[in-house]
Amino acid sequence: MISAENLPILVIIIPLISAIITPLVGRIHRSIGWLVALLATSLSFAYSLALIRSVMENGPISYWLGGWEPPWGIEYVVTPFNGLVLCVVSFITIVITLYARKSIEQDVSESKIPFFYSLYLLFFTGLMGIVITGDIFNLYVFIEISALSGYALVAMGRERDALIASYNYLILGTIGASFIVLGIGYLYMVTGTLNMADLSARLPELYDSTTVRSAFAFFMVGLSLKLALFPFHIWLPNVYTHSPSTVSALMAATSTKVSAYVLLRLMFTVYRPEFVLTVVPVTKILLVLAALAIIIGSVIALAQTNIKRMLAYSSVGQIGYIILGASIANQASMTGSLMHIFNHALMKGSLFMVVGAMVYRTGIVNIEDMRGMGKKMPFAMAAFTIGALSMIGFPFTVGFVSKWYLAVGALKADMWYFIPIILLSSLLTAVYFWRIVEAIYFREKSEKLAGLPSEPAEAPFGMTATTLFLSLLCIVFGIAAFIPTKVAAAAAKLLLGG
Amino acid sequence: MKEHIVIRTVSRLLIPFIQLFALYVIAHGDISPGGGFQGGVIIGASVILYVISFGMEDGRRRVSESISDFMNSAGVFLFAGIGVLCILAGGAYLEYTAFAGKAAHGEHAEHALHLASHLGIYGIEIGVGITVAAVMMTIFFETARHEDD
Amino acid sequence: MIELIIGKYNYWIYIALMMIGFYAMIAKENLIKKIIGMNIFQTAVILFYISMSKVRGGTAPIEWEHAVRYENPLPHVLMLTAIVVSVSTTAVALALVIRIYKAFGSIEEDKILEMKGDRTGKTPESVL
Amino acid sequence: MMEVIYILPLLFLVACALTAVLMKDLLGATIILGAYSLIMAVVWTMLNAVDVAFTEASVGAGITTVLMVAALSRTVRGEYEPPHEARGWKRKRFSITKVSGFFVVVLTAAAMIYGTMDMPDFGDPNAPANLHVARRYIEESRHETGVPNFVTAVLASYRGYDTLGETTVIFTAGMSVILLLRRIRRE
Repeated sequence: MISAENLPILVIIIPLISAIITPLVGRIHRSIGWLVALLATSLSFAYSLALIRSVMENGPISYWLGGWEPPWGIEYVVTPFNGLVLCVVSFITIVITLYARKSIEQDVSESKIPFFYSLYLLFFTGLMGIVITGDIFNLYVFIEISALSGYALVAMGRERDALIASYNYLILGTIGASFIVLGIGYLYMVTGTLNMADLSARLPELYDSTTVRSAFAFFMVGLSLKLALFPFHIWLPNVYTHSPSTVSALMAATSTKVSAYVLLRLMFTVYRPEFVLTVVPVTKILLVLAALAIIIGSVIALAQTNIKRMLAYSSVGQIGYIILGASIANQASMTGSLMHIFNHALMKGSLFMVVGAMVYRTGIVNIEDMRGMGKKMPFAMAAFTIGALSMIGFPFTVGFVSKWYLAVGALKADMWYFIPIILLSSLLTAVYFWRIVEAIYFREKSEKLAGLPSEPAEAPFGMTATTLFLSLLCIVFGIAAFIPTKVAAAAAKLLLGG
Repeated sequence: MKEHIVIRTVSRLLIPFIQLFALYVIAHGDISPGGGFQGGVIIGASVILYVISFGMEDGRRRVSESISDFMNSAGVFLFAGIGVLCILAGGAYLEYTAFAGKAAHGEHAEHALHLASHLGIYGIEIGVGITVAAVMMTIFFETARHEDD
Repeated sequence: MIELIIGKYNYWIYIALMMIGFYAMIAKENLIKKIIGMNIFQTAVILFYISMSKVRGGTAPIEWEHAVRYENPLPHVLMLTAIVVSVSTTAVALALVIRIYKAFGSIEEDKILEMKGDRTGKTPESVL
Repeated sequence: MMEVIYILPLLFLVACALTAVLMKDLLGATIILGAYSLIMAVVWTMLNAVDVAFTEASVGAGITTVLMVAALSRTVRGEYEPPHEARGWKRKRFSITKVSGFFVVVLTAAAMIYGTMDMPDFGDPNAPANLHVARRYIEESRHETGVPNFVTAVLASYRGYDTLGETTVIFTAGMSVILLLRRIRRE
């Protein structure tokens, strides 16, 4: 019967089967697609929690698909590292699903809602599959599942620019994925295996091979494209700006995080830390790119007039933080980097959800038009303020925790020069968020807002409640930081090789 | 393309054979090149040929939207479902030999295991075939120009 | 030197093909041309995998009593998946191009970029 | 000898790819792309990758071409050519994309050629790729799965889960196309 040892596959297969049946059962009533999505993501989250508990108590889990022993068959592996990511992704997706219902009914025409939720679940399945797999080609297959469904989801945006954003995302995404599959081919060619653990055992003696080195370069380029690491970020602002609000929130909170996870997984567990640190000092390049991403992302965000685009550029900067921590590569910085995957998902998720609620009710996306919004949508704007404080890195918010770990890590590695960069970027973040917070609370109503009825009008309960919930979590985990920190520290230790 | 009698006659003659070949390809995937995917593509292609020679309206009358939508899901569902059945039979996901049950340890153990494995492989090949055929049709129906375009 | 060429030329052809496709994907303005490039790019990767599976004196990987050696079946399996991915991506890309043409009236990237941000045209499905 | 016969279709492939990319008439380019796929299938047959060749012939040369033609019939057939009197800045923009694209391509090609240096030679039976996992598939799969076609054995049994993923990719494409293109019925 279905027992505990089948948990790893259930995490993936439940949303997959739900995605398959959604187009059929979704026709009965327009809410059924949503209900199925909610149920599937909730079950997936529950199983992920069970998995991580078991991993923290009994050590890593390996699941053999088809009963074939790896490396002959495909293997699923759960460690504290990917267990954490599984939980984060599935948790955020539940919250966004709860949020999605009304927003999607407005954005997508009724006959297509079942197909939308089917793709939504496929996107989720793809992300979870990427995280849990221990086989490098299986990784590619799931990357493609999430990417393909992502393209269609993005194209559902309200304006026609969404189509062009989606098309460019498709072209760049395909280039990225092709580089990844090429890297896989190069590795297979010299090792004869596709299993990640087996690869990591066979690679060290081949570190001098040009094939192994260029495979690494392909992985870096391919994943940087998927991850939107500066200077490969060009697709990201358009995609985040023009997608439907729900999709922006989902992508900002999950998909780049998962790509960051894959990058770390490849850098530190397929290749070993000594490869990226000493044999080919790629972390030095990544440090520079990360620093550039942090500064340039913040500066460009400062110049934006569209709130979604501003948040998108801010994401480019935040991705820089994740990579920065990983490339400093000591215990503290790696913990900070992993924490930031979790924390940024919370913060950016809630901020995009606020924007979605605002768009739902008023259609406003320009920062200029947000003046006086605090009176119109008090709860949503409170959530925005919390998210903004957290982005800045205010104490008692999650943003502070990860930045603290990053700074400690930089100091311990004698890389003090990153401290001013972190501070400068926090300052810039404070500037571009504070001008909005000031506008929404302390300014006269904009013309556009004045044209609407003046009494407070929040978005529907489901949207407002989930948004507030997520932003409150930014504070809860900012104060009770020890819960995620414990897992992140265990994961960081694992990544750095014991 | 209302007057193209040659095209219509030829495709009317060809389509049954194409589909028969497709079924052959699916059924013989284990001993010769081909399998569910290739067979499914050929079935899809036969429907596309029909639509090209007889027009969209006629094609949709043969394979209606609800049928192709149902088949899209049915194939993958069959595939994923076989995996779940393997779990229920006590094996890992997609471990077909779990179907052999107690026979796996009897005197004809190898035979039973091969039978179970064949059963699973045929099942998933058919699943792949259904989905691929249906999706190929769906994509063509949606992509091609409609009469009123 | 000759040995190097004999041993590797197959890989270099795949690199040439791949670069032709890659160039079309990043430098062409026409959206359909980009898709053509994408197809060439992806098949080139597949050619690379298939070349890797070749074994001198091998026969097709189907059990045969007279066979001495077989080709490596694993890259074949992987590349079946890659072909599927390639056709799926093409289908989605073409669907997007059709929608873009309906919404912008052009499939030239530079012309569309000029129209970008112009909010008069609504996309949406009403034009389908 | 084999090598000489084998290099001809490869060169032909390069010619087809170049033509498909350079040709202004999109319909023509699409047909050339179909020919390219078919030759590719021939090359793969020569390399004994029969399953892959079969798939490429039906998918690459067949379905992809049909879909491209269908899409062309709903858009435009020709690639846009800038008129001679086009303004200077515009021509410049054109060339900037092209030149930078060219540099990126050359750089990538260099990285790839660098990577081929330590690769095992083409057709080497003792290449690592043919030894570790693949050897077991060839030696044991008949016994373990009862299927004589090794490709099917690996595809459906050892790596059956990848095939589920592959079918899901196709399903995803179907759903995406429906979401993008299906007309909304108005009652």
